[in-house]
Amino acid sequence: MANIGVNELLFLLQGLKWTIALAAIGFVGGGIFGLGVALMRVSTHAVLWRSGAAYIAVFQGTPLLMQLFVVYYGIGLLGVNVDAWIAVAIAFTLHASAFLGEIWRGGIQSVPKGQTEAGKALGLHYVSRMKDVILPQALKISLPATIGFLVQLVKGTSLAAIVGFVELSRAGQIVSNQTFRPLMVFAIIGAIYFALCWPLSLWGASMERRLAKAAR
Amino acid sequence: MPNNQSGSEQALIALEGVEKWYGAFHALKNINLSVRKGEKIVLCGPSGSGKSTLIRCINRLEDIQKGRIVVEGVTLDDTGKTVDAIRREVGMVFQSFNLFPHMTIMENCMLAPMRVRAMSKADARAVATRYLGKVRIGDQADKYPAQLSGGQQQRAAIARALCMEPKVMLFDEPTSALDPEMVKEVLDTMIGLARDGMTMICVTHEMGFARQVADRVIFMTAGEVIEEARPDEFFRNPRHDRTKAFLGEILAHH
Amino acid sequence: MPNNQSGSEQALIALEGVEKWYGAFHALKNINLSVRKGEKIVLCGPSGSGKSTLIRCINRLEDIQKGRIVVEGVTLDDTGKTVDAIRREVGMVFQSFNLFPHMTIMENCMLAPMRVRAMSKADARAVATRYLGKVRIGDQADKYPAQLSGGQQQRAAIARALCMEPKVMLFDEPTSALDPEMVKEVLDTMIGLARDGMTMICVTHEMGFARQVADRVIFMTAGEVIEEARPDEFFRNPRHDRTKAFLGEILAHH
Amino acid sequence: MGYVLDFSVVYQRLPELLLAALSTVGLAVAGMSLATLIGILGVLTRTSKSRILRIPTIAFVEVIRNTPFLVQIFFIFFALPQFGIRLNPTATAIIALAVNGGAYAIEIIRGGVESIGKGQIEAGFALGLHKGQVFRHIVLKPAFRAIYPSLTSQFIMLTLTTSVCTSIAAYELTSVAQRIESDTFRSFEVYFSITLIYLAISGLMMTLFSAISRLLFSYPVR
Amino acid sequence: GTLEQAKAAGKVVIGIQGDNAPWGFVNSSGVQDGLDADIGRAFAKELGVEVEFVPLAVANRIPSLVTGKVDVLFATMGMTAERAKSIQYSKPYAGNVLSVYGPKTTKIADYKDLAGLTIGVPKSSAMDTSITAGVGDKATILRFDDDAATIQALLAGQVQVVGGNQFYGDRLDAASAGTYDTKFDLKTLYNGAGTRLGEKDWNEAVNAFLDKIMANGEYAKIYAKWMKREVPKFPESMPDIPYTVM
Ligand SMILES: Nc1ncnc2c1ncn2[C@@H]1O[C@H](COP(=O)(O)OP(=O)(O)OP(=O)(O)O)[C@@H](O)[C@H]1O
Ligand SMILES: Nc1ncnc2c1ncn2[C@@H]1O[C@H](COP(=O)(O)OP(=O)(O)OP(=O)(O)O)[C@@H](O)[C@H]1O
Ligand SMILES: [Mg+2]
Ligand SMILES: [Mg+2]
Repeated sequence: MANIGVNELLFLLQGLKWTIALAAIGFVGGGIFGLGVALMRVSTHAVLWRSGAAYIAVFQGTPLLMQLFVVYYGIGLLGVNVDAWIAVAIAFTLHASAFLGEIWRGGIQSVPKGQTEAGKALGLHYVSRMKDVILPQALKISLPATIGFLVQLVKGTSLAAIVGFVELSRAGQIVSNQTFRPLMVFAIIGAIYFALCWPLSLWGASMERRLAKAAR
Repeated sequence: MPNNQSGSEQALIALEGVEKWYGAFHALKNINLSVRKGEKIVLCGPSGSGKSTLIRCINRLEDIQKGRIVVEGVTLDDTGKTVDAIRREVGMVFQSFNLFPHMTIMENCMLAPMRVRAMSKADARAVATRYLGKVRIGDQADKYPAQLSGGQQQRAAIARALCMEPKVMLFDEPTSALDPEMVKEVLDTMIGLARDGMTMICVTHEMGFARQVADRVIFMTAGEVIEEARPDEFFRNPRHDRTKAFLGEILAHH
Repeated sequence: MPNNQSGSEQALIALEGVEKWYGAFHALKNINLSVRKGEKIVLCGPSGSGKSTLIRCINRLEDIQKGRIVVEGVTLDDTGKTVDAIRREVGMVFQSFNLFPHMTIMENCMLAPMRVRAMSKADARAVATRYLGKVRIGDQADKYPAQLSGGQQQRAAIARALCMEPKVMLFDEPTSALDPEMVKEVLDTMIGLARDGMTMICVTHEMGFARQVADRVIFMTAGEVIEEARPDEFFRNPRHDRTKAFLGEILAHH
Repeated sequence: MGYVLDFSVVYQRLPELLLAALSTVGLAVAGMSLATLIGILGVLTRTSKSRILRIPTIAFVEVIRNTPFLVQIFFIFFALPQFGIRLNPTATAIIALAVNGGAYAIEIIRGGVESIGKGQIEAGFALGLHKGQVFRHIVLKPAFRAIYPSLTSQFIMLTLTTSVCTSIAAYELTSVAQRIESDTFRSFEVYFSITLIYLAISGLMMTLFSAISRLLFSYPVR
Repeated sequence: GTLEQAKAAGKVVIGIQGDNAPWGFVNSSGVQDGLDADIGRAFAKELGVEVEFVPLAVANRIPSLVTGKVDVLFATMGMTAERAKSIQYSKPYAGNVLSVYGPKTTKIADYKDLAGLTIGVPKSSAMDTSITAGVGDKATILRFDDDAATIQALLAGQVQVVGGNQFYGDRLDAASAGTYDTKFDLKTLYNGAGTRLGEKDWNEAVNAFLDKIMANGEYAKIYAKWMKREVPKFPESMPDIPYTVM
């Protein structure tokens, strides 16, 4: 029965490395596909926005843990061997894109209709209208919510333990089961997460204030 | 009203038997209108009569259910191609400006020329500078819309539309969001444009403006055009009772 | 301008040496004003001259840094009690209506009588019905604000203020958000109120209205009252150059 | 692969799973209701002029939002007894969910409150209403309408978060599923099934949320 | 893959618990350690291949085996008839005396004394199964994620007794010397290695390996190192739990 010493702390920091890598994967994948989902959701094409809505309902409505499980082991059951990294990338992308898609849909829809109309009246085609006019404004509006989600995603990476990643939380559990000091271990883990997430939250809040000031 | 104008000048815009429904609501009823190059039309009528709807149909911000809209020989149909072609030739100025808040005035003006006309940055800047000068806000080019007064914003919106060098300009109550003192500067800008020979369709209740520049005043009510006349005639001798009542009220408390 | 009126009628509202700063910006400069019961004051002046600020100070939506405001004998100080007392006696109608979107017109009107005057539901409904009828939108009582036209909304806002049966009504450009046809119905409603003897302070640029009902017209610029006169005198013979210039522009393009 | 899916195990113990699902719904609903309450009260203290109210609220929100739920629930269950507060797993779960959801709710609802036009509040004051009355009658409903979508999706997340409560031995869907799994080693069958049950629960919640929205927020706006 | 494939690749992939000392755990240098790890290493040596450990949690042991992500499980898997329907057990290779632990001051001698108490157990454990069967709904059973949480619950007073394995006594003493003791034994649970149902090659290889190390004394050394106890006597057969593929 070990005590919590330097070794244990280093072990936790090893976990932290994975936590950050996993969050980054989720955010990049979720960002790219989330944009697609958001655009589907604001499309005037019924088939597109219905599929967008169904996508969001399914992947917001099931626990991330189960998504990871199904992607990693469920597909494995079909005889396809999925690499843990790929499983994590897929599951986090599904999860994050559903949430980001919904957040960004809100952002896009809160850009006044007049902006789209002005773009159209100037002859701008769809891509330019989205890229130059709507998305920059939508992103600004949804930035605080986006950062809020990123923080939740950082914490959500703990679930990747199910496919074998020894990230921060799992490392904590392992240390806790060696030292039998779960309270102390989880207090340390909480502090590490806080140190990771708080700057993000602060950045989001300052962004929110800047936006509030910019809007007259 | 098939196109039986003097013939020397072809109609730049022609609406033939246009009908528009919003769901069950009949918003435009058998609209026939033809506008020659250089002509200035003022559109007025009570609230909800379909003025905005009409001009929004011309550049296809609304679709129509029946009839035909032809702009410079191109008939608007459901293909993106004709819509694009027409929007390139038709500029529009909204009541609420609709400037892009995240771009400076200069960037607002350069965007469409660069993206739609594939102009180089330098060329787009030159064009923008010219038109911003024309509406006399050249010195505001590097500000953001929120830093401008209402009148300046509206003039920037006019410049932005002009940068596409459209054949026609559509104005939808361009002064009604402005306070009394700012109305004048925008009207002056529009009068300047009219003098330069721009073809214009303008929804407005500024009767002084109508008197001064309009070739024709068109009065709508309940989705129909019920009166169409030269301004002097229109003000002096309106034919319909509805027009008389409306004019009475508009002129009364001024 | 200490209260040297004929004396038979005490001042209902008195402002004495009022000064107001927004940070470093001096928004109101030495304002002295006294309004007798039943008097109708029209306040005008260029944008940013402090008209809104002035009437907002009267019911303490803004605080003042110097001077004194007395309403019905109560001197506004920093205690909640005098603020409450005064707000009960002073109704206000905003330019942008500010109806509560989640309540029907009836509920909008009943809220304050029930919560502030502790009226029963039935009594509040009776009062609301009476005033909604008075502004001639009794039939709209069960609609939500968004379902009404601008003119109707503005009249609902007037009715809502009247339901508190205030001694004074403050109007802040109550018609400027309306389209030309709706202006008339709101002005008619206000003229009706004026005839019933309501004490009113009204910020407006509707000069027809000023001519018709105002006892006094007050002209502000840059935070100061620079002219104060009976309407006929004010329009016929403005003393200050600034007033002349302003009147010139306001009346020009109408 | 030789593995043959056999859902009969799950089917036999479906009543157990459904009962646990009910408990999950119960935890979620209780958590959400309290979270909403915390959210509303928290907004008042968060936007209060008094620093004594405002600073602790901000600290509360930041600590909760930036630490994992697992840590929070561990703290309540294992550490609070040292201070003489001993709560059973169900109570712990509900309080942890309420606290976690409440911190998010405070920030979300604050966004809604701040989106209410100044004119609305001034109109309330001009009618003679007090601050509390203005908040209660004028601000609250439109504020909720404005942020309803973000609040409800946060609540869907909260519903799924109930599964973490299994770590303090609370009775809910995931814990029962894990028991069935350990009895039978039928992991796939059990996890596939509870994924569907969770999907059904969140689908139900979303339906309920939109019904509530139709009921409360159906007034027209422009 | 098959045994042949593993030999050809020169590597056997062994699933093992990551946080269950002293059976299988990752030590603070990040290396897999414990009884299961040593036996796993010996198994690989026997096959003449490298070993690769995959540290698993309770929830993904079976999925990892079934989907072929590991070849064999040495993952502290208590042998029960119900579970034997889903995986192929080998012969038992470890024993585990399960007991009820509680404060010295409470007198508990058997299941009926547990009535009315709040009992903590690690979930998915045989203690859970035994106690649940033994007291039914006469007591409140709280099922925790792991041993650490179970023990913490007892220390925090959230439960009155716990069902634990043979190491709980040491741990409780370390945390609070002289406060807790063993109340009564529930049963002895035997652990077997797990392989996929129907795969004769792996099962036979494991059984042959176990026979060999038990005969040559290597096993006893490993057992003594981690369990600090006598090697128990393993049953020759258990009802409904076949040791071999039939
Ligand atoms: N999207 C829509 N759906 C249904 N009805 C609509 C829609 N847009 C406009 N309408 C209705 O069509 C009619 C004409 O509207 P339009 O905006 O063209 O009027 P307008 O003449 O421009 O009025 P105003 O002077 O108030 O701007 C109105 O009665 C309006 O209620
Ligand atoms: N909250 C504020 N902070 C700083 N300056 C302010 C604030 N509110 C108003 N002002 C300034 O005070 C001056 C008077 O404003 P006020 O709104 O009273 O003008 P107004 O006469 O009502 O103008 P308008 O006709 O445009 O409504 C303006 O110059 C304005 O910029
Ligand atoms: Mg219009
Ligand atoms: Mg004002």
